[in-house]
Amino acid sequence: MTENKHTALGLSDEVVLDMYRTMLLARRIDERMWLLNRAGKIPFVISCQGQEAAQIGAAFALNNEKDYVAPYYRDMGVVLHFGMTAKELMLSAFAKAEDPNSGGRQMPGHFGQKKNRIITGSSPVTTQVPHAVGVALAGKMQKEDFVTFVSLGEGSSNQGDFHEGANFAGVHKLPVIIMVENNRYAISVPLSKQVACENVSDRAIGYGMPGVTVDGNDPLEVYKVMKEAADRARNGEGPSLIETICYRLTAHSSDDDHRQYRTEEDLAEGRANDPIVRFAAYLKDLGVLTSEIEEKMQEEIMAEVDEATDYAENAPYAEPEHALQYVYGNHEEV
Amino acid sequence: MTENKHTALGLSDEVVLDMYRTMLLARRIDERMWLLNRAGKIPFVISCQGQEAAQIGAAFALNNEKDYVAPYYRDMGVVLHFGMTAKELMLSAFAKAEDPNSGGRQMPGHFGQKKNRIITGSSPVTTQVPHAVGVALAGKMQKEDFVTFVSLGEGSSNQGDFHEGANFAGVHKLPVIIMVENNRYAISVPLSKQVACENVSDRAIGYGMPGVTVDGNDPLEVYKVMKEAADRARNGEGPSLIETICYRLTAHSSDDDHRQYRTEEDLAEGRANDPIVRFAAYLKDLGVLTSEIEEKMQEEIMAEVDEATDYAENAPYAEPEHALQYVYGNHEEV
Amino acid sequence: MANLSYIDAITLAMKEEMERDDRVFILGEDVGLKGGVFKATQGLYDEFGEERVIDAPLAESAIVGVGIGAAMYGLRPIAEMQFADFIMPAVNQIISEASRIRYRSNNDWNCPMVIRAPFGGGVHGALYHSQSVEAVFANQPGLKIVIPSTPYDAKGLLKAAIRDDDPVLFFEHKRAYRLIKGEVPEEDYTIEIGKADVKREGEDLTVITYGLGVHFALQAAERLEKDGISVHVLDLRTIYPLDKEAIIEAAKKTGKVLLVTEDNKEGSVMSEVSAIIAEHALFDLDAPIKRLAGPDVPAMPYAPTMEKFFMINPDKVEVAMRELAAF
Amino acid sequence: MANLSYIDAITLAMKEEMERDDRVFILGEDVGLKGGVFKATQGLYDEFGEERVIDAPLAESAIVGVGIGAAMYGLRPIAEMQFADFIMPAVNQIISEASRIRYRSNNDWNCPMVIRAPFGGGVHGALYHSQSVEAVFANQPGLKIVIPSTPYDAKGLLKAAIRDDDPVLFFEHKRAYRLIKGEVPEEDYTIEIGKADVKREGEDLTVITYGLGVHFALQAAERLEKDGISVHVLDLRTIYPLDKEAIIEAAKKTGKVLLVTEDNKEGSVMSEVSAIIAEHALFDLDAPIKRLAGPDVPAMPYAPTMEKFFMINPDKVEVAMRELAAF
Ligand SMILES: Cc1ncc(C[n+]2csc(CCOP(=O)(O)OP(=O)(O)O)c2C)c(N)n1
Ligand SMILES: Cc1ncc(C[n+]2csc(CCOP(=O)(O)OP(=O)(O)O)c2C)c(N)n1
Ligand SMILES: [Mg+2]
Ligand SMILES: [Mg+2]
Repeated sequence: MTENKHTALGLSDEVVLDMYRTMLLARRIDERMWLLNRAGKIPFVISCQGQEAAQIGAAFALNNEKDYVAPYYRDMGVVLHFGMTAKELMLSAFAKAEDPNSGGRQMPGHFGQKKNRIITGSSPVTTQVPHAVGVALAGKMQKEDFVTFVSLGEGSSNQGDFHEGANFAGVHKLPVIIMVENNRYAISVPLSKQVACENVSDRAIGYGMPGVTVDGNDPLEVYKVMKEAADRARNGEGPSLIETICYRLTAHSSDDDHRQYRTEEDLAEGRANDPIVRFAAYLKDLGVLTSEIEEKMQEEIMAEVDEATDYAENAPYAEPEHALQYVYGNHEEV
Repeated sequence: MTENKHTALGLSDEVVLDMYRTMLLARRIDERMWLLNRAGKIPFVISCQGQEAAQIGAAFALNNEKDYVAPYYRDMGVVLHFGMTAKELMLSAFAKAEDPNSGGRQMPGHFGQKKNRIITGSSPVTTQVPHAVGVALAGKMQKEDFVTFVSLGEGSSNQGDFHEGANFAGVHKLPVIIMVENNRYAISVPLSKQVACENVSDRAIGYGMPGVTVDGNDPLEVYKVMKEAADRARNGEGPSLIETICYRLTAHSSDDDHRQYRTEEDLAEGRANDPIVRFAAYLKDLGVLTSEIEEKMQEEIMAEVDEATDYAENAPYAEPEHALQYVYGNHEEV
Repeated sequence: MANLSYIDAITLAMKEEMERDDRVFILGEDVGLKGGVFKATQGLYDEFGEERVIDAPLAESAIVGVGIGAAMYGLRPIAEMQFADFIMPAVNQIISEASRIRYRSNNDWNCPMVIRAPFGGGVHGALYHSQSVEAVFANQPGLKIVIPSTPYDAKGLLKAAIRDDDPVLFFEHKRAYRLIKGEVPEEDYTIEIGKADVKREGEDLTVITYGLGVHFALQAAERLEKDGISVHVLDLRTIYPLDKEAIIEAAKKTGKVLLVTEDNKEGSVMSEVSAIIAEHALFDLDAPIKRLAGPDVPAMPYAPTMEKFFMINPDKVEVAMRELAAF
Repeated sequence: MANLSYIDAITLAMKEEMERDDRVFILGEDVGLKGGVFKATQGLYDEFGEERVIDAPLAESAIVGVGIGAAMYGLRPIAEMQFADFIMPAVNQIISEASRIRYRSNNDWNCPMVIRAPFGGGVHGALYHSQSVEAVFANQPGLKIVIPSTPYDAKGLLKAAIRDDDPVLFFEHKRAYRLIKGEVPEEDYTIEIGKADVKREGEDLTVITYGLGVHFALQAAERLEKDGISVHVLDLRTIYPLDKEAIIEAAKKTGKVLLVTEDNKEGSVMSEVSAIIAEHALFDLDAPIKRLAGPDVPAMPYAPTMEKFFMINPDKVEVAMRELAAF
């Protein structure tokens, strides 16, 4: 018999269904983007597929009305829970003027939405780590009690900014949670060529913070350690490093073909551990997710994705001259 | 009774006397430079004082006819053992044309001498870590069996280049030894504001390499762990991180006054642990260093320092137009 | 009015802004207890405490990156780079991040941050404590780069930089710190970023420069005056984005232009100044646009012979002025 | 002679140099098994093995820094930056280290290293996969910066860069990779770094440019030819240090100069070209020195409307040429 893990974590059936729904929504939006890309309608996709459990487990452990997040490009799950809508994500995929992330200036996956405290991100990996630390520093200085969350890939944890940011957070005991979504690849480069440590979380001790590695395919496992980290952070006990082990179910991006460098075995292993399938099975075993609920959920989500797609596809691009706007605060109108 | 530690390490009385002599020579050159600076004869000094045991323990564990070193600015002990002379160091202090490090282009402490495999260094801290890793990579590719040594301060271990370089060395299992000379201060900033880990060597596990912290006031302790690291490196077992705990006996440099930020207690503790005094006591207790030997040594060293000073003081500067030389390999003569 | 040194004007600007606005704070290496290696933050640690004058770990990318985060949140960090030479590890954070935050977020986020750094040579600082690094950044829209020449300008411009809603690089000539003194009003004032300033009116030739070069040009101009040659001196003050109107006007005024920088010649900020003139005032020129700059070698050496060879000084400026005047 | 694409010429240059000299090796992100995200190193991993085509950890400062170490030892690394935009974390290693190693050691050490990076826009790459970054580095003596426009130049210049005893930044326009094809001889050849190349002889006006701009200029020139306007096109090829003689000669030849770059206008490499002309050929000019460049915004946006607005293209070059011709 399946053990009920979520009640022990203080999560109601309603909340875990919401977690599942958000995971599913992320997956469906992502899948749609691939279709649109293959149909030549959007130039680029970069996926959350396979990492939804880590993202949702993490996001739900935070306070999405108060905390700050500095997500990385795969974190569709995180930004959905923090208030970005399917429509907004599609506007970004289509690079339309209304895209709240960048007004169509950045590629999809470059999240940012001030009203939801989603810190604007860029392409150079890992620069967001010091930013999150800075937001946490500001919060501490202003005596606010929010937590700042930042995520990145395991390959990106080799950038100097990871080290410098984590160290600053450790020295100043800042309320930051650094989550490494370890999907075993950095584009084509396998983990064994990226790091020599057993776990990326082994790096935590070097910054005087707790480090833990969890199964990133289980949202409840991730929730648990994230919640502990968030509690520590809010209690003034400083930062944490969390590593979630997961699989990248798609190619790195729509420009990549991962069959060039991954074995069929490896890919099959990933599919066998699909976090959405696993979480659905868990919820069904417990009777929390019934066929009825699931069907309705799927329908609603498909309707939401359809509507978002239609809206975004038909929305206008920014005017060409809009490219001149917002270089500086006191910009001249053109 | 004092225990003979060096014989157990395979070090003859002759070798330990040579170690002592080199420590003393470094100290005397350094002291002379301060005098010259205070007399207005040289614009700048940065000291090895307090770190001679770490440097000499390390350098003697290497093969100074084969290994490469990428020292940092305090490493006078290291470069002396690797073949740089008192005269050459003084030429550098006086910025004279004959200075083998830079022809008077760089400040003293910016070591470099190709014939002795001392890799040219700069002022921005920690850049030498990836360089040393690159030299080690080259050696491995060329199937050479030399080891590459690189050192830096504990403050400098917070730079991104430390992380990136160490990680590269770990992944490629390169014969590099990274030594952090932890003197508890980065200019005025104490260790507690630089790192949050207990030991800087705690960072080693994050790079899949052994990390060890030793008493940097004892050249034999340092020799021991360095020798083990060098043996591992030569055996293809990869890199090591060694942290030597020591004191900075002088101000950061001739431009600094450390009484502004250090207590008298702290300074006294440093003096009480002076590695030269300690090593002399050890050698005397064992009868290896007699008053006779010591007197002669002191005399010889003073003569060497005097001669080096005189020579360097009287040596010519480079011609003004020499500033135009060596921007590129196929430089035009002016 | 008080007679202040250039560095005291800078310290005072920070002090006043920190008193005025509790969102302003400082982070950098040795800025706290020690008061900075040049003493630019002296007294501020005592007044504002270690929470607002933060001795950061030795890591420039984090100093800037953490500052960016705090600025995005809404604070107003002043990050000190101990020497401009050591800004290089932070280039990614400055160029890829700070300068693009407003633009990339379509005006949703912004980054009100100042990065201060002492630059320049003539202090026996050798290759890595003497450099002019402004040209590396003077091609990045979204950034502003300020280099004041006088205590008055330093204070007014630094205050404006701290109040600016966008990132400002603020480079201070380290030899000016104690060498240059001047009158500074007691009242609060700011100087608009982006505006050049005529430091001397003249008719026969125009010198355009910034930083210490302004003082060299003024000294040389006095010498030429004795021979009846009247020199116009324009101080750029903001070297990115440039004050095009002021440059064009100054060039047109005399028709003979000398551009002076301590940086290496090729690819310096003065190249852009020249290009602006050649694009907009070509037919007003009576002589080629002349540049006086450091030689194209990596940086100035330590040995006094070679350092002197590299550095510009009033004599070199004078010679260049006389050549141009005689053209 | 074979007809090769720009990227194939680059791959071939590396392959031949690796066969010729076993000190040559490659390191970068995804350069091994995957053959690079643009496939520039395709086939080399199979031929030379993982020891000479190294998939490095994702850390540009280490890729460059480790390369510098290997180069100082005497090997000849070719470091690939996956996109030029991602060279920024390595700026300290490039500027403070690679470019100064020979100078600071008084010629004792040197750094024979190539850093390759795809740059440029028009590929829906948005802000961070489209940038021109050359201006950041085009003011650092000790560095050489090469930007080839044709497969022939790419191969000859890359071979010269690999054999060079000093560090060379080698920027490849990513849109040229498959778009531009051309004849490449079978025999081994190199092209001297530091020399510009006349890509078209003309009498009425001179266009000076590099990279993809060369092709835009040549296309526009053909259109003008139909109207009897003869355009001279100089391809800089090495954009630092510049080929001053060639620039001055090209400017003097027609007296009308248009400078074209895809980079932002203010502070681009073209500013220096303009300054050289204004300093050495002023009285040979019949028109102001005109510049056509990207607008001064951080980088080109993703949306096709705004990307197109930013990018230069043959039409924009044509318009600028006609304006200048009519002056
Ligand atoms: C500084 C920098 N270098 C290179 C790249 C190109 N790049 C984009 S994603 C990526 C791999 C990232 O791998 P990882 O951190 O493991 O994250 P994942 O994509 O696997 O989630 C690379 C090399 C980049 N964006 N930034
Ligand atoms: C990148 C960089 N930033 C700042 C400096 C200025 N600086 C020189 S030494 C130093 C402190 C170094 O401390 P540590 O690494 O502990 O070495 P120590 O001097 O104590 O031996 C600083 C901040 C520098 N040289 N390089
Ligand atoms: Mg990954
Ligand atoms: Mg120290």
